[in-house]
Amino acid sequence: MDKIHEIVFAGFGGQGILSMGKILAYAGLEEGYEVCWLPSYGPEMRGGTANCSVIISSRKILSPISTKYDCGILLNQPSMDKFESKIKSCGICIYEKAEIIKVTEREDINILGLSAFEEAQKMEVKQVANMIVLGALINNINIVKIESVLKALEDVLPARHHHLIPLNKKALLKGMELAEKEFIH
Amino acid sequence: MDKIHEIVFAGFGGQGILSMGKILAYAGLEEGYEVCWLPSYGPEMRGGTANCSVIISSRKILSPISTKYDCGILLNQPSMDKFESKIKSCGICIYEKAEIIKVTEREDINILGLSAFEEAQKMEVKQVANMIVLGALINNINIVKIESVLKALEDVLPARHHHLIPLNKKALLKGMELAEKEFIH
Amino acid sequence: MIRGTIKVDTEICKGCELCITACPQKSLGLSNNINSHGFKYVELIQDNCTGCINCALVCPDSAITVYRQSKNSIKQNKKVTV
Amino acid sequence: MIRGTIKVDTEICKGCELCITACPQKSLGLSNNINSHGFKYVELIQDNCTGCINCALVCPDSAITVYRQSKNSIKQNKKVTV
Amino acid sequence: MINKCEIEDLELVYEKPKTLTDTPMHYCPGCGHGVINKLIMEVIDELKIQDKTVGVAPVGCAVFEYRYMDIDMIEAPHGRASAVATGVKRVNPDKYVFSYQGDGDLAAIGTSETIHTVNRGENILMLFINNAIYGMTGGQMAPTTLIGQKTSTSPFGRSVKNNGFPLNITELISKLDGAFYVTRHSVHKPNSVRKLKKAIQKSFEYQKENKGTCFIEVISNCPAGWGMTPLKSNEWLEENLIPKYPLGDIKVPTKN
Amino acid sequence: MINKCEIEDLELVYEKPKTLTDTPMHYCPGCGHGVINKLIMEVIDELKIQDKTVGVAPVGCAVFEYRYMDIDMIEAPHGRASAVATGVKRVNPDKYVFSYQGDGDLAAIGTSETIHTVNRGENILMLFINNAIYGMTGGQMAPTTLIGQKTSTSPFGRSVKNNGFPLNITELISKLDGAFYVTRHSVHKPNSVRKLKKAIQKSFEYQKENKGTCFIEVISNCPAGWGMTPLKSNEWLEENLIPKYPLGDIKVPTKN
Amino acid sequence: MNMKYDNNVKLMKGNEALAEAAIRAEIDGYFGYPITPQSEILEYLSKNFNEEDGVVLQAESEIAAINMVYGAAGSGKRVMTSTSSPGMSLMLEGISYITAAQLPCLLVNVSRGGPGLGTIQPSQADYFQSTKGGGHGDYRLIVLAPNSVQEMADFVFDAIYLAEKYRNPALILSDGTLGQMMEKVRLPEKGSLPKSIPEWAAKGKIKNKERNIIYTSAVDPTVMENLNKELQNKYALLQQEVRYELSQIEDAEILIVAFGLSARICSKAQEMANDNGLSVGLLRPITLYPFPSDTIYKLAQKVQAILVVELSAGQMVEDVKLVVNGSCPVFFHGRMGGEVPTPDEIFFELKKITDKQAVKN
Amino acid sequence: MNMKYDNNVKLMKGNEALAEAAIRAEIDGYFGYPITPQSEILEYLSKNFNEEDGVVLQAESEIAAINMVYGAAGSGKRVMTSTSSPGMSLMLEGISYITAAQLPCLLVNVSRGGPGLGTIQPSQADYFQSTKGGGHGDYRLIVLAPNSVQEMADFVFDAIYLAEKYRNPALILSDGTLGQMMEKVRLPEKGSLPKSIPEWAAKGKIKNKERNIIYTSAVDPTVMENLNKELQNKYALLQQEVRYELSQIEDAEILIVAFGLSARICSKAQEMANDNGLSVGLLRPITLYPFPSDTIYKLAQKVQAILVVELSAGQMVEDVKLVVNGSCPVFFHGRMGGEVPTPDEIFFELKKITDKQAVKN
Ligand SMILES: Cc1ncc(C[n+]2csc(CCOP(=O)(O)OP(=O)(O)O)c2C)c(N)n1
Ligand SMILES: Cc1ncc(C[n+]2csc(CCOP(=O)(O)OP(=O)(O)O)c2C)c(N)n1
Ligand code: SF4
Ligand code: SF4
Ligand code: SF4
Ligand code: SF4
Ligand code: SF4
Ligand code: SF4
Ligand SMILES: [Mg+2]
Ligand SMILES: [Mg+2]
Repeated sequence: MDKIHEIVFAGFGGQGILSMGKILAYAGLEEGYEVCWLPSYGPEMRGGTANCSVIISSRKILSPISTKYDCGILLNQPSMDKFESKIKSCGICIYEKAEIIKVTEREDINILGLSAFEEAQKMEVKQVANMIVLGALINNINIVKIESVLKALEDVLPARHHHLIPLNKKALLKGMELAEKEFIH
Repeated sequence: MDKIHEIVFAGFGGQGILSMGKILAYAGLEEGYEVCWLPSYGPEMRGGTANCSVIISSRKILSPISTKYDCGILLNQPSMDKFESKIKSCGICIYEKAEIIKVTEREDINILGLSAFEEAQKMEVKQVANMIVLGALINNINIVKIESVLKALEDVLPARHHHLIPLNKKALLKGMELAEKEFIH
Repeated sequence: MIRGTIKVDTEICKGCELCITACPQKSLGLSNNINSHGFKYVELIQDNCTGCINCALVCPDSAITVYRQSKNSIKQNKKVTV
Repeated sequence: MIRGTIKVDTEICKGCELCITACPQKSLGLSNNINSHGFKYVELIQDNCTGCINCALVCPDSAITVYRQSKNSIKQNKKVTV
Repeated sequence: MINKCEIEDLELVYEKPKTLTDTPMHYCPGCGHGVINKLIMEVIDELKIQDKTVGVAPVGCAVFEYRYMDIDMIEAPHGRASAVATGVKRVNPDKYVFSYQGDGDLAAIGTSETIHTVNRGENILMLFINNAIYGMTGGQMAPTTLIGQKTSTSPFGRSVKNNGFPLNITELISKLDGAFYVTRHSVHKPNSVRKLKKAIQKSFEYQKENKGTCFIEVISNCPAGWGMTPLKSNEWLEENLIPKYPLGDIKVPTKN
Repeated sequence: MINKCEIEDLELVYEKPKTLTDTPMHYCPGCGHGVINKLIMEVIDELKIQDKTVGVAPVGCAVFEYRYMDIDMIEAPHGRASAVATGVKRVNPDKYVFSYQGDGDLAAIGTSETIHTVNRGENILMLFINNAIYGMTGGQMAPTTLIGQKTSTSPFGRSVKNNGFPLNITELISKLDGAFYVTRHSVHKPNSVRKLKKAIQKSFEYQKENKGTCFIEVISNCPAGWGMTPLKSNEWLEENLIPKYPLGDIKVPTKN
Repeated sequence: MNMKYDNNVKLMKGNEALAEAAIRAEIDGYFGYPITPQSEILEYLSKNFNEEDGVVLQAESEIAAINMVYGAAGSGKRVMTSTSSPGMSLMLEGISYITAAQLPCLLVNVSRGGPGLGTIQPSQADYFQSTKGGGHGDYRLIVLAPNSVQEMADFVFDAIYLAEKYRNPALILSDGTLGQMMEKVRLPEKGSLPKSIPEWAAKGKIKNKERNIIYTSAVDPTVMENLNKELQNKYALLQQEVRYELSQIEDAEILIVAFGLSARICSKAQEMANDNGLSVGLLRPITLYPFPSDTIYKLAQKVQAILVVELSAGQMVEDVKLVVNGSCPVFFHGRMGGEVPTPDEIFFELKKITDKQAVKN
Repeated sequence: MNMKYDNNVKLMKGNEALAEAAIRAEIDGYFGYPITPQSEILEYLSKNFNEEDGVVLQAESEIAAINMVYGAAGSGKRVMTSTSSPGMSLMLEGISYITAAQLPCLLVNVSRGGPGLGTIQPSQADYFQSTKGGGHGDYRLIVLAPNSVQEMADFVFDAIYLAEKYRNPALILSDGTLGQMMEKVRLPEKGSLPKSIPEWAAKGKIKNKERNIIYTSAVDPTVMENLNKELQNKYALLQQEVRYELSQIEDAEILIVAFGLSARICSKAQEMANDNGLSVGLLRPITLYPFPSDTIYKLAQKVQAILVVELSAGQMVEDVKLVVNGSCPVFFHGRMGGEVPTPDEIFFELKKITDKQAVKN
């Protein structure tokens, strides 16, 4: 059967939103899918929020613009407010507990709260929080393998940062682990 | 009956071509006709030749652009070459003898050669040569009265030159006189 | 010494730290909390503000309001509690 | 004195008289004739041209060509008829 | 946290000017635009000319400054603020008019308008915010970008060979007869902020007296475009930009 | 009439350059454009660079100079000759490139291109023909028109109040680092013609050596636009224009 | 508008009549840059506009001029500019802004042969640019096409009136011949077009009122879409202002559609044709935008064929075909680059069409 | 053209893919000025174009950029520029000159919501400007509308090929979304598009040959008319290069016509519709000029109705109506100012049309 996954990543500018999406898209490419990554761009990014959407599909991608998502990765309150209603029924909402006070009240979707920042701080590298989130995501939707994500990291990270890949791997695995443990309400 | 006269004035830049046409147009206005004065304009005037056309009509003027003329006032050779063929059959061609070597060979039009410059020099004011030509013209076509032309001069000449009107009148009359005398072949 | 104090609009502050550097008294520091835009904001960390307004002058977001012990109270040598 | 002469392309000359003013010898003047463009053109009016090229330099229409007695003939003191 | 204070006998000595709206600014943290926006409004507040002032907003990071300035404003096309301001002033000679432009706006695409506005001595205040980069569009090279400075369109550093030397447009326009008062400031220190405010005050007073063009360059930072923290950006500004664009008056009215 | 001479032993000492075509020029009698057109061609002739030169013609009275110059040429939109020349030179660094512009072209609509071409130090020769008027369009005011000078758009004389002071753009661009050689000439006297020719020669030589922008202003007349005879126009030029725009070098290469 | 006319009949160039009309329409400012064949407008105003009445400024370029207009119009004043084709191209960014900001002002294009530097002779090849928005984005200008010196003067008033009524720039699309030729003209009098500073103008914030901001941008595309909807609604309303002139359309078998100068030439051809037993009507769109679609559509149901004549490769003909929508054949005759057709030439086209239609019938 | 492709599949932004393709198409120069959403093109080239291969120059403005292109193209080199809507408006005078001078070059408009400063979101409201000549005079651009990152790359080659074949500038009309999004792309290889310095180029006069002059003006309008005729003949020839994409048009009852990004969105709506028992075909014009008139005309004879979808107030729809010429009803759905329709929205429009047609039949 055709596989199509539409995912939105949204949060503050500093949370690595755009690269999270890019890594997922590269991972999709790695596995031979059609992929499309679409960022929000321009001055709206100045003040604060950023978002991007990724489509991964086993056949030609028609519209590159998604209106409903299989999965929303929502890392701050404005993003939660903006995107919660755009998650498809039976879809997944992954959010950062440290940022979001008012969680979506929808009952037709799966909701996973993470403390990725806290976990990242425990790992002493704040920057890997987004990898933890990504780990949780790939654990929850059956699109790409962690190997492909690791391969994707090589593509996305500049060579001078390649030594960080093991660390990122650790974070990814942590995320997968959290996703297993955490309650999806 | 409707009266429509289409006249072209053409010659060197310095010969007062455009103002000759303007004066005639004003004279037409004076007598209540519809009039239209259309100059050639722009860089083509730089090097040398200038021309303008005047339409005087007892009813609304349709096209302001004439393609055939009742009368051509042609004051140099290039103008003769350019416009001789555009004079209507039975029309009039008035030219300056001092300038034109090769006169039109058409036999279906009335041709009047003038020595306006010579006459003007006799009057010791070179600038009135065009008034002599104009005099010859109004003598030959029955459109406007000399009084209207004199009135027109007031409109066209800046106030500071109004003292020249008597002189211009003299030139006009001289032109009319010449036109009487000169042979129209 | 003249005593002063400041108020920071914590929702407006973007945590740029320019005021911190501008303060001659080193009275300011970044909070550990973040506001709803995701920014850590500034707060008084010492009780030695003179109300010199330097911090407010350089604040790009006009997040700081500055107060100073009134001339009256200086004259009267009134105690001011902050 | 070096002898020279000029040729004017009378069809090209516009009778601006700049060359006349530029000529230190006052060798040039305006003809009474006009060319086919309606311009009076320039001509030599005196037999004292030195071939200094001043007139040609200032001519906007490059209407003037200048010749000068060859060094040879000066040396040999040959007579030159103009 | 010593942030709350409810003590008597405290006088308010500084607050944001009333002519500045409560809309949060969209500028990046630590960006100089915010300070400059505020200073203009402080002066307008103090001179009580809110009802007589028309501001012309740029295209650049300050494109939305009309949200913050509680005065009538016109948003100009990129580079044309001084022409727009000329239009306003010529048919409203009794109004105070200022334009506000970045270095891309005023010194690249708008060079012609800049030179001719000053040359005609239009009786307006031109504010020129030089942050040596195109902030708005994401950090491209500006005419004022320094040699060697890396930007997104000079990734290996600006080179003289390809892009020429940084353009000191303020020096240039100061040579024009229409320029009445030309001065260069910054906002990276409390004292520089104070000085800039004075310059703005003076400029509006000169405008009242129909003196001609007042031109204030402000050397400003762009933490986002330069890829630095706000603090680091101010250091870089002091060490690199100010030596190339020295602060101070460039042309002052001769007394008579 | 002493015009014909068929004597032996006469050497040809001056004739129109071979790179000038036989097409009669459309300029008004006595107009300086003709002399300048000719001089450029003389230099190109003498330097034997006809096959390596691309000229950029203006919009202005010299718009048809491509008819007279027997070299490859490009007619530029009004004001953009230096940008067009930049385009040619950048992709053909081995070619000689010059632009030719009037005061309306270079100092009004093309101000921005002028400043930035020079600022980048484009390795071209820019010729600037300043006749203090728009000749082509029938005698309107130019940025260089003198105070009090009457033109069709300043019928009561140019006023400072409305139009500002005459713009000395050559001084302005001479301040730019990219300007290598900046000089001002005229063609109203034989000797001034000689000097201009030397300046053009030098400029092409500098261009060969990749020195940067050479900029030559030529103070020229416009008998038609000024409403004067050619002779009178040259007098007026000497008495009025040259004092305001003094002849001579403005920036010369420092020897090293 | 309550037009009063001078009793004097004058002989004036189209450009001068337009300039004098602008003075009488009490403009506050003119900003422009010289270009043939319209420089007389700036020249006339430089000479005849009193300093007390307003400002005449020769800008350093067309771009500066249109942006001065933008600023001055934004402050609520009645202002204008004029140019010719290449200059118009340079103004298009500014015009797109002015339209987006919904500012009234008067634009004049005395157009000439293109493309490129072209010629200075008359042309109508800027029709697309004028009517469909040469600049970026979905905007429209109100476009009036005069065909006489009288209309060069009159339409200044009409254009300003419509511009102010709809808060949209209005363009007088003329050409080199109409600008340069002299005809009789009776000029409207001052006071025919009352003016006041509009509420929305940026001219100093009024106490206790919202400030006025003239702007054209939005971060959120929804806001921009709403502005666009407002514009589109306005353009729909504008359709009621459509104007055209009909001549001899009763029983016409062929309908000529032509505007401006070409309509003048066509009227001569029409006369020739009717004298020769053809029956030819003429519709002259006076407003090119809004376009007289309904009338053309109705006439298309009655006539055998339509001939569109333009000084271009064929631009308005597309709008005619669009409304005719196949109801009758639409033919085209055009001249380009500054050339102008003769009445004979058009008469010949008419005859060709009659012959063709005869064969068909 | 003999396209060879890289074996590598990459993930790239549309803007970057276009820039990389330009390098591989062996351009000699790029001249441009930053503007969102296309600044990545200049940025990518600044980083990745070797100095030996050509020049990348950030101009001081769009006007300078287009005139640098004019000069460089006039000297026979392969050059390009890119911009977005407001910048495009500023380039129009230059473009009119380039077209009149018959110079090949590549133009790119990654367009955004207008009018005015507008938004930076995708738009197709520059269709008129692109296809009917936004600048003055009768000229046309060759216009290609990509709808994927792959086509952003491919069309660089196609556009340059056509531009050089016809000596006419070619425009890639893209939009903010296509420029910003990343998709898989296989890049053409260097050498796919051979180049040589053309005969007519102004690059130094060759001995014993006529000099080459690049110019666009004439004193005599006859000369200008002849140039125009040459241009019109060329445009007639150009019709053979028309390109479009058809999907599911057999038995289609409704035909959607849409280009670029909106065609992508429509294809989703088409899928939804066909899944729901409607029978909807899609025609995507790839060349907007020349326009696929014949094919649309033929299809119009077969389908019940046509729906045109654009990111504008309705521009291409005029060209569709022009060719349909009344054969079937033409409906329109558009979004403006940077807004984009959803597939649901279009599906809804399709249903409305089916219902209407059902009532009629
Ligand atoms: C005609 C046009 N060209 C380009 C742009 C894109 N643009 C917007 S702002 C800007 C430059 C911003 O730099 P600057 O003026 O220095 O202001 P800053 O953001 O640095 O304050 C550019 C190129 C535009 N909006 N319009
Ligand atoms: C965009 C544009 N604007 C205006 C013009 C009209 N125009 C042609 S030449 C010119 C100015 C001529 O003056 P200048 O550059 O001083 O040259 P001159 O004729 O005096 O030698 C103008 C305004 C034009 N062709 N194009
Ligand atoms: S007012 Fe002065 S002392 Fe007090 S916090 Fe601000 S800078 Fe420091
Ligand atoms: S300067 Fe202002 S915004 Fe920056 S940290 Fe201080 S209070 Fe916050
Ligand atoms: S060459 Fe010298 S001397 Fe002879 S005519 Fe010319 S200027 Fe006079
Ligand atoms: S300078 Fe040349 S054009 Fe002028 S009068 Fe002398 S020869 Fe004739
Ligand atoms: S991009 Fe630069 S100039 Fe713009 S708001 Fe951010 S820091 Fe300020
Ligand atoms: S108008 Fe002036 S500049 Fe032009 S050719 Fe005539 S004299 Fe020379
Ligand atoms: Mg900047
Ligand atoms: Mg000039």
